[in-house]
Amino acid sequence: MTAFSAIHEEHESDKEDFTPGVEPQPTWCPGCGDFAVLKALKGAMPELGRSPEEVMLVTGIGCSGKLSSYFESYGYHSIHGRALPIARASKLANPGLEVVAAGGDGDGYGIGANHFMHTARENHDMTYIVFNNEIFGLTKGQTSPTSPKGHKSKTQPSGSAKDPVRPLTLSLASGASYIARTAATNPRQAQQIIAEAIEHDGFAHIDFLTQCPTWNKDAKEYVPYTDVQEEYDFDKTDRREAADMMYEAETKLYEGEVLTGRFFREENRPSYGQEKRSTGEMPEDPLAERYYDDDDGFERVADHLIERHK
Amino acid sequence: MTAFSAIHEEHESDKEDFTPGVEPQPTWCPGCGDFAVLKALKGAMPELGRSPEEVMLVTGIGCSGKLSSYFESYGYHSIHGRALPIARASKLANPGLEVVAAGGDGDGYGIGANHFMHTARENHDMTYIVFNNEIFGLTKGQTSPTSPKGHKSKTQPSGSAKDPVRPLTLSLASGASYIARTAATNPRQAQQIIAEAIEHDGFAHIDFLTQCPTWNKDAKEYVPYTDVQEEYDFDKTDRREAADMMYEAETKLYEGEVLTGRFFREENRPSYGQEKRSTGEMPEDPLAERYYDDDDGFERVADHLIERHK
Amino acid sequence: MTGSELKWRIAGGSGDGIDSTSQNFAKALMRAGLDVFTHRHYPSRIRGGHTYVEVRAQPDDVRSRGDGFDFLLSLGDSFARNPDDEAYYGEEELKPLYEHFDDLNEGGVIVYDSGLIDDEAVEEINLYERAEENNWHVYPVDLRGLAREHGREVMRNTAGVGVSAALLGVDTSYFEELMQEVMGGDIAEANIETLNAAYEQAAEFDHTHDLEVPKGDHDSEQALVTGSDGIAYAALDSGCRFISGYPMTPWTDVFTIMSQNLPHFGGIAEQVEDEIAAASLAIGASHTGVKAMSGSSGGGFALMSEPLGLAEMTETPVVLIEAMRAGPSTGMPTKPEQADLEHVLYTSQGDSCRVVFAPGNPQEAYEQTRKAFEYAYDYHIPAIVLYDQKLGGEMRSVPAEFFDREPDSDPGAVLTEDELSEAAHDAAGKFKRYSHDGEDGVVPRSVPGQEGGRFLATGNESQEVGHISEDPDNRKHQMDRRMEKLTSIREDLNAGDDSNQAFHGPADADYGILVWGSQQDTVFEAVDRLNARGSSVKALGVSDMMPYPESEVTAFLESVEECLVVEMNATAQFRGLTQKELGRFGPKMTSLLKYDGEPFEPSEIVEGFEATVEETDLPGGNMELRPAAGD
Amino acid sequence: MTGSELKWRIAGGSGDGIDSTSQNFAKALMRAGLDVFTHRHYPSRIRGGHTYVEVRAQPDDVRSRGDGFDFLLSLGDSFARNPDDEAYYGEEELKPLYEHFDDLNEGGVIVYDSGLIDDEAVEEINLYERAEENNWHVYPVDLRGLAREHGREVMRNTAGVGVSAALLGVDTSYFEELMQEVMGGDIAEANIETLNAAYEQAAEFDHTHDLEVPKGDHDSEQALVTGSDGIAYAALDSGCRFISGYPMTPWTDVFTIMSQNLPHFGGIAEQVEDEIAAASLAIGASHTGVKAMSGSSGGGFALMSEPLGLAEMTETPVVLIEAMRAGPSTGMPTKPEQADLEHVLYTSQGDSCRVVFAPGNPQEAYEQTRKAFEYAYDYHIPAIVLYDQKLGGEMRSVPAEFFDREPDSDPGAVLTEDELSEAAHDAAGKFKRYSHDGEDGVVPRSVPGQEGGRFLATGNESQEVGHISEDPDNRKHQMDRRMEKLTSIREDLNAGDDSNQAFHGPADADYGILVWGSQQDTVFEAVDRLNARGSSVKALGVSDMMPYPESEVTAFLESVEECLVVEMNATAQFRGLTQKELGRFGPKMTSLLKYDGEPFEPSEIVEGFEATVEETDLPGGNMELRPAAGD
Ligand SMILES: Cc1ncc(C[n+]2csc(CCOP(=O)(O)OP(=O)(O)O)c2C)c(N)n1
Ligand SMILES: Cc1ncc(C[n+]2csc(CCOP(=O)(O)OP(=O)(O)O)c2C)c(N)n1
Ligand code: SF4
Ligand code: SF4
Ligand SMILES: [Mg+2]
Ligand SMILES: [Mg+2]
Repeated sequence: MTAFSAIHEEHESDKEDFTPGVEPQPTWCPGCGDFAVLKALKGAMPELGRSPEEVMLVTGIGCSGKLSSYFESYGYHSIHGRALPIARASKLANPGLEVVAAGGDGDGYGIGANHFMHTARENHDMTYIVFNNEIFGLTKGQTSPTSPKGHKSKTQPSGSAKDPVRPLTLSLASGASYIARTAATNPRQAQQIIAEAIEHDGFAHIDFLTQCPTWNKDAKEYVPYTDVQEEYDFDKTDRREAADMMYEAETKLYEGEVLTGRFFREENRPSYGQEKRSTGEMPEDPLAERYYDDDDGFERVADHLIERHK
Repeated sequence: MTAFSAIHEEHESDKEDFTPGVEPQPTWCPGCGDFAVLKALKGAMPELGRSPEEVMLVTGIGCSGKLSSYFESYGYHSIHGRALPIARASKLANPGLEVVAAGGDGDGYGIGANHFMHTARENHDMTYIVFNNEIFGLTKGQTSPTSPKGHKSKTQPSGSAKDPVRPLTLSLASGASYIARTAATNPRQAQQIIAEAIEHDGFAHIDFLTQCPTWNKDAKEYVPYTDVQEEYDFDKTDRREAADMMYEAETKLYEGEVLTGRFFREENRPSYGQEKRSTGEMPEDPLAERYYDDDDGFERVADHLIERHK
Repeated sequence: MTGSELKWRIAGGSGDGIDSTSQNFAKALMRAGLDVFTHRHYPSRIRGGHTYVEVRAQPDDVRSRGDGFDFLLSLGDSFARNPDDEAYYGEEELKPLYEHFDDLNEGGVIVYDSGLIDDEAVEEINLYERAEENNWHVYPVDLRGLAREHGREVMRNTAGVGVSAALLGVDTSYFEELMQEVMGGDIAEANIETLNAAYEQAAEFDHTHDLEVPKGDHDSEQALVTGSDGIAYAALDSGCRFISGYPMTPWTDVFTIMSQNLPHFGGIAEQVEDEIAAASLAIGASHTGVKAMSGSSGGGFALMSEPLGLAEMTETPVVLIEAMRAGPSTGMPTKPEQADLEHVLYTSQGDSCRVVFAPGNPQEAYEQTRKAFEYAYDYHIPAIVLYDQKLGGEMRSVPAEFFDREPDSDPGAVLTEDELSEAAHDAAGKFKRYSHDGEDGVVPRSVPGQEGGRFLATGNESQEVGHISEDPDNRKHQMDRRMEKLTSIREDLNAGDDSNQAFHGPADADYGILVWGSQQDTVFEAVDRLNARGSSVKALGVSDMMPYPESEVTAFLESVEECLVVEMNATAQFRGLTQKELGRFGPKMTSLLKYDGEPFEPSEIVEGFEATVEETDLPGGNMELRPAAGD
Repeated sequence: MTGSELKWRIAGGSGDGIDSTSQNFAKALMRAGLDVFTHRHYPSRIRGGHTYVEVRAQPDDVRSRGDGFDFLLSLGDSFARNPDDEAYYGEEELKPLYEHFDDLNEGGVIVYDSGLIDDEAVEEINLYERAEENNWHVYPVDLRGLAREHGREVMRNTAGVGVSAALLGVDTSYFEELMQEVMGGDIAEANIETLNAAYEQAAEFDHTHDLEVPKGDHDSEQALVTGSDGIAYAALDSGCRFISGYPMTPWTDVFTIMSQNLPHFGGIAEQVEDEIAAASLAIGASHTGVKAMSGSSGGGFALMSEPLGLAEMTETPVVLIEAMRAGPSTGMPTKPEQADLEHVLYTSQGDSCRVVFAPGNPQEAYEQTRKAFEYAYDYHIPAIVLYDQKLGGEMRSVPAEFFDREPDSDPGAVLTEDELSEAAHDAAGKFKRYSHDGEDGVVPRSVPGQEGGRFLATGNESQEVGHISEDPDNRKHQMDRRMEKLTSIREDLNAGDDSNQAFHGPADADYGILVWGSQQDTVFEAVDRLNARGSSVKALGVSDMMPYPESEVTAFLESVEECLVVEMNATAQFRGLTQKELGRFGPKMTSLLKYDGEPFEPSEIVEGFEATVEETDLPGGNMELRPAAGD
């Protein structure tokens, strides 16, 4: 018998199981793209047979960070930019959990980008959703790392002098093994991509375009979207072709053309957990279970280490 | 008359001008690759007609960080990972200075990688030299972000489970406009590349392979080196070809083949200062000079801002 | 209810224009000759969610929001109902009405938008029952209808102002003027039409209340400013021409004011990737000769901990701003608290060597920020201005001439190239920027690009030209020299005739109240009331947190029998600091604490004083009395 | 010079094998029946640079490095001459000889490697002149030659040990045994040969000194451990199976011990990108049910400030280690200091709610780290173990049976799934993990993956199931509940019969010394000397920094006329904490401070005591007396 019976059971769940009761209701603004992420995630989980209590959803701070308040599961609403290191450790501590991290473009590509880079490099088996609204939503509309060059805001009254980051390219350069972009305006694709990302055994990064009608963009600015799988001929398992496709998608976004879809997938790369187990630096069984399994005797320093000090 | 007469003068300087007196002598270990960076930098500066007092050298913490102790100029030996934001501000404050930042692979690609990414993206006009010895030198030999997978150290006794970062690829993805790799074993190329990087108007990144005989690699592991300009046919001004070349160089390094040279150069991209001046958010004249110019009357809040509060 | 003051409150959803409307309302009353004060309450949320602003107006010297309020203009929350099917906000729409019942004074007035809030809803919350109990006067007005008819739906707030003006006897010309200034064109026209239509409609009402706006007259022109304005304007007048930052509530206000104005003042503002970078850039710019600042709140300032220590060690001048909000961690981001004091005093490894001022109102914010720049640049030390969401956001009328100041372009203790050529250098020609014999601990510095000034700045301990040194004697010298700055700054502060500490009340009073930061003026108001009722109390508002004003506080504490220490946190941090610094007086001090996100009202201070000195019970609420130490 | 103790010092360049040699020397003396203690001195540099280790040995109870030393084995610095033409280190090669002249006691012995240091050099530094003045006995030995002949050049250190053994009368069999255990094979053979050759050569010398190793006998087998061992082993025995970290001196020692052993103990060690991540991972792992730790030094711990506050607010148990070194900023990375106390107590915005222990020796390090885990996991609170470079690195002999302990696999206040099914949930089935009515402030938690346990952890203020709340009453409840933990922990600590505070000296002494952390045992040694000379002194070594041991310290201070407070920092942080916590006793306390990177020697404490109580002058050195507060 396991101490964590929510894990690895077969579950019959539905969207409603992932919806909290009457409170709290999402406080996002009318028309906010964040609703679409919530919906897609709620849709993907039952599709994959997951139950709320085997999901660990870690979010950062921002409008996006409130996702964990409105999604019913174990949730961790952390601090700005630090969702990934917390999520990563949860996966190491109990690999049976379905770990999802989420946050904004400021959270993930700005203050938290170093963790993004290193988590991707290590290929932790988890899903990372970045709500990319090209703006700091919660702090009232300042330029974000994905804001277009020339974007005017309260803190850049004459327009941003910075080229925006290229999140897909960066993700590929860092080592993510699944990379996709979807948009709030494309709910079907969004749900499919989230499901795929969760199923992927490695670090799956989704750049999710979420309009912010209050400070930045309307939903209509993310339509029409083009599905790169349909309109372009490229092999998403080929790193080079993927890189070209990403570069184009990133450039076109600021020209008003919205390219979404799967950009990269590397199947055979072992996840960090696999790598670490193969070096012998991670136990085969979930570490968390040891504490709740009465039979597990813990090693004693006196038995193993004192001898060498004598 | 300027308050900063070391700047923009024609200078006749030589290597010795960039060498401190008897003290302090470099405390690097015998055979350390760091000596080569010092030598190359000392060689490049007089070649470019720079004098010690117009150079602002900002370093991080590590064996590498001690560069500013042994190079005679205005120096700032900052904290681990933060050389770039300090250097960036110096350039904004006084664009007449020749700003060089330097640090280790841990400093720049580990703890400080977020600043690396954003400084590259913004294309600040400065040179950034990363002493890449694939190890944490100063703290006594722990795995660094560029240590090969499987690398054993005191903190990864069974070998690192992590794929190393790809510093050139990352630099390109982030937006650096000059990217090169050189090696301590190749002093002529090193000096030329440093000179070029300094001359480049934008963010120039040099990944400098510096063996650490004490904890990691011997000089002989960085020979023979191949100059990619000589042995490969690629256009370093073409982003795609550059990307392929970088990928190959990064991969080969861990297979024992050392590819060095110029990997990427984008000439026409305006530097951050130019961009920022063009939006009107940066003064035309060096900001620092205002404080030392008696004629410069400073604006009064009473004259410009109080009216709107009445 | 007298004509001596008015406390008007406008409530609605975030996004309903509460801020701008209240600002205009306050300005209009200010122009009409009154002293005004505003209090803002808002949730950490962008649209919807209950928010309100209160405007208090008196003929003179308004020091706090006061207790309760008299007039509610409730717009309801027009964003409460989210069209997206994933969200539905129960009765949130009514919050801007019923959430105010507890604070509305007897005899108060309620105006609500009956275009948004229907009769059924009103019944649900027992509005009329409550009104009868409390002798409130309720005026439902279809503000939405009025706005739609005369302007646009969003002008509901303007319609509300028109109704308020009519019911309170305020001349609408002030509002018209303001609308023309602020909006201009068609929008101003439409607003003015809506304003007047609403005024006229309300003028027809049967006025059952006896509330009206007081009359006042100013000696000189007033300006309506916040604490954030005070800080930012002082920075600009101090010659600060570089700011680097990252947004965070409530620090964002200062950052925004600076970012918007610096380009016109010939300076540079940088929004960067995080707060570590923000502090580091400010240090880099300052090192390079520019007067620079950065700042943040909560977790953002926590990230500055390491660079702050670097500035201390390299003796790089820098001014940092810390805007407190309720913690720990993300806490309650839009609520005030005074719980970052110890964090700001001590964060970063090693012995602290920094200046920390905590101003008590917008004028002090200006004065002390100017001093922060002076000390930072004269002494090569980080200087921090510590304030909170309350002081940062509340607006006050201040004589406009207060800001008639000279700017300060002096970069502080810097040598010219001529002076450098005379200065001490080592054998290799390196400048002894960290010479052992500084005056008052200070060695005037050089700036990169100057001939003859090169040196090494390092976060390591260093010898005179900056080379790393672990020699014990050098270490002792350098530590002592750096720490000496604090002693010298304390002497300077004591020598000046404009102490940062504010004293209030009769000098020979028996009892004392110690207070700091944003709660100061509320305490002063309470002191007046207490003395008026026969108590013998005085107060000292302390702003110098480091170096601590030992002699002033000692004299104050020695002169009283017992002392209440008022602050907004749970662990009595300022009382602790006082005990730490003075090593005694613990048995004389009792703390009155509040940490529920709401600042003290003057009446709460009065109650706290009674509970302590007169040993009555604390009458409920969320206050906490922490007894004297050593008892 | 008596046979009651030996203070042997080996000096050379970094890289000359000083560490391993001294460790073997200490172990050999320990096995020979002596209590041993080592003191390490090293520069922040990898190769070359003067470094030394001192070994003090006594028949029993060695508490500190003592004053000065008796026997110098100087290897010279073989890395001093760098072959690269860019570097040449003047006379650095001689530092391991002449830098020790000041500390070598009268009648002491010097052995130096005449293979490396020639006669000319010896003349330059006036060795023989100094020797005559101080009655030193100098033995030049060609250690290099010996090593070359009998082993390899790097075995110079072994040759030095052989000479030391001969001159001090130590049986070489202990060394041989150790070499076989540690090195094995050919290397051991070559070393043993070198050892014996050197021994024999020195045995022939004309012994002019009267120094010899004391004799001792242990009741039980001893283990030679550092403070870092104490901390790491306690973590392992506490069931900690997860560490995340980033290297930083001196914290690296604990991190390394854990990283090397965790895989064998079935756990996980992660070296990550920075300290923000390090702390965050530990929090994530702990939240997920594992006992986890992280830690750092100086700037690395500063970067943990924000995650630390997150742990306080989300009530995630976590143990953090802070290893102090001389600050501010990078400071002197390899030197001890006690100047991070306030930083560790208060960093991170909002009121602090954490446990902080500062152990005084390796045994206390073990005990208190175990308590840190207990309190962290029972109370859902971050617990910090604060120590310094001195305690972390110095080795001491401890009875091996001290470590005969049971491991603790208990994850603390966690509910099982069965218990969860009975626990309080909200209407939607969310577990009230932050229920208002916790016992002693604690609500037992659930762990992700458990059926029936889902909740939201958030850095915002939250209501019972974790949803964000800004309601003032909820806020007050939650703050009070969280802060209550500290009160309860204090009660638990007081109730236990193994106080973390250590008392030393006669209970009825007239004078007191307060001390904390690594200086404790040095003070205890000084107390013995003072009482032996007729003074009436006792000492209290305080370890509980938060929650503060108010009653114990109050009782101590009340019982003495005057009290010296000894600490290694410039601002008297612990004295300040005591004044803050107690609100009085300032006039009784005088600080004795040192912050030059060198720990106190017992004689310095004696001098400081005399200067304070007997009002003599402080005899030079780098100590500072800070007078009583309120004087
Ligand atoms: C360390 C820190 N710095 C700053 C903030 C303030 N802050 C909260 S959210 C946010 C940015 C929000 O932008 P983004 O991450 O894109 O999320 P969005 O609101 O757009 O979803 C900022 C700067 C913070 N909470 N913590
Ligand atoms: C915030 C912080 N964390 C850790 C350290 C300790 N530290 C100093 S240098 C260093 C890494 C050195 O590696 P690298 O940057 O590659 O430089 P190298 O010594 O190899 O040149 C570390 C971890 C520090 N000084 N500051
Ligand atoms: S501010 Fe923008 S991102 Fe935030 S909730 Fe509103 S629409 Fe969404
Ligand atoms: S440790 Fe390595 S990097 Fe550092 S000085 Fe020695 S050889 Fe160079
Ligand atoms: Mg965003
Ligand atoms: Mg390195």
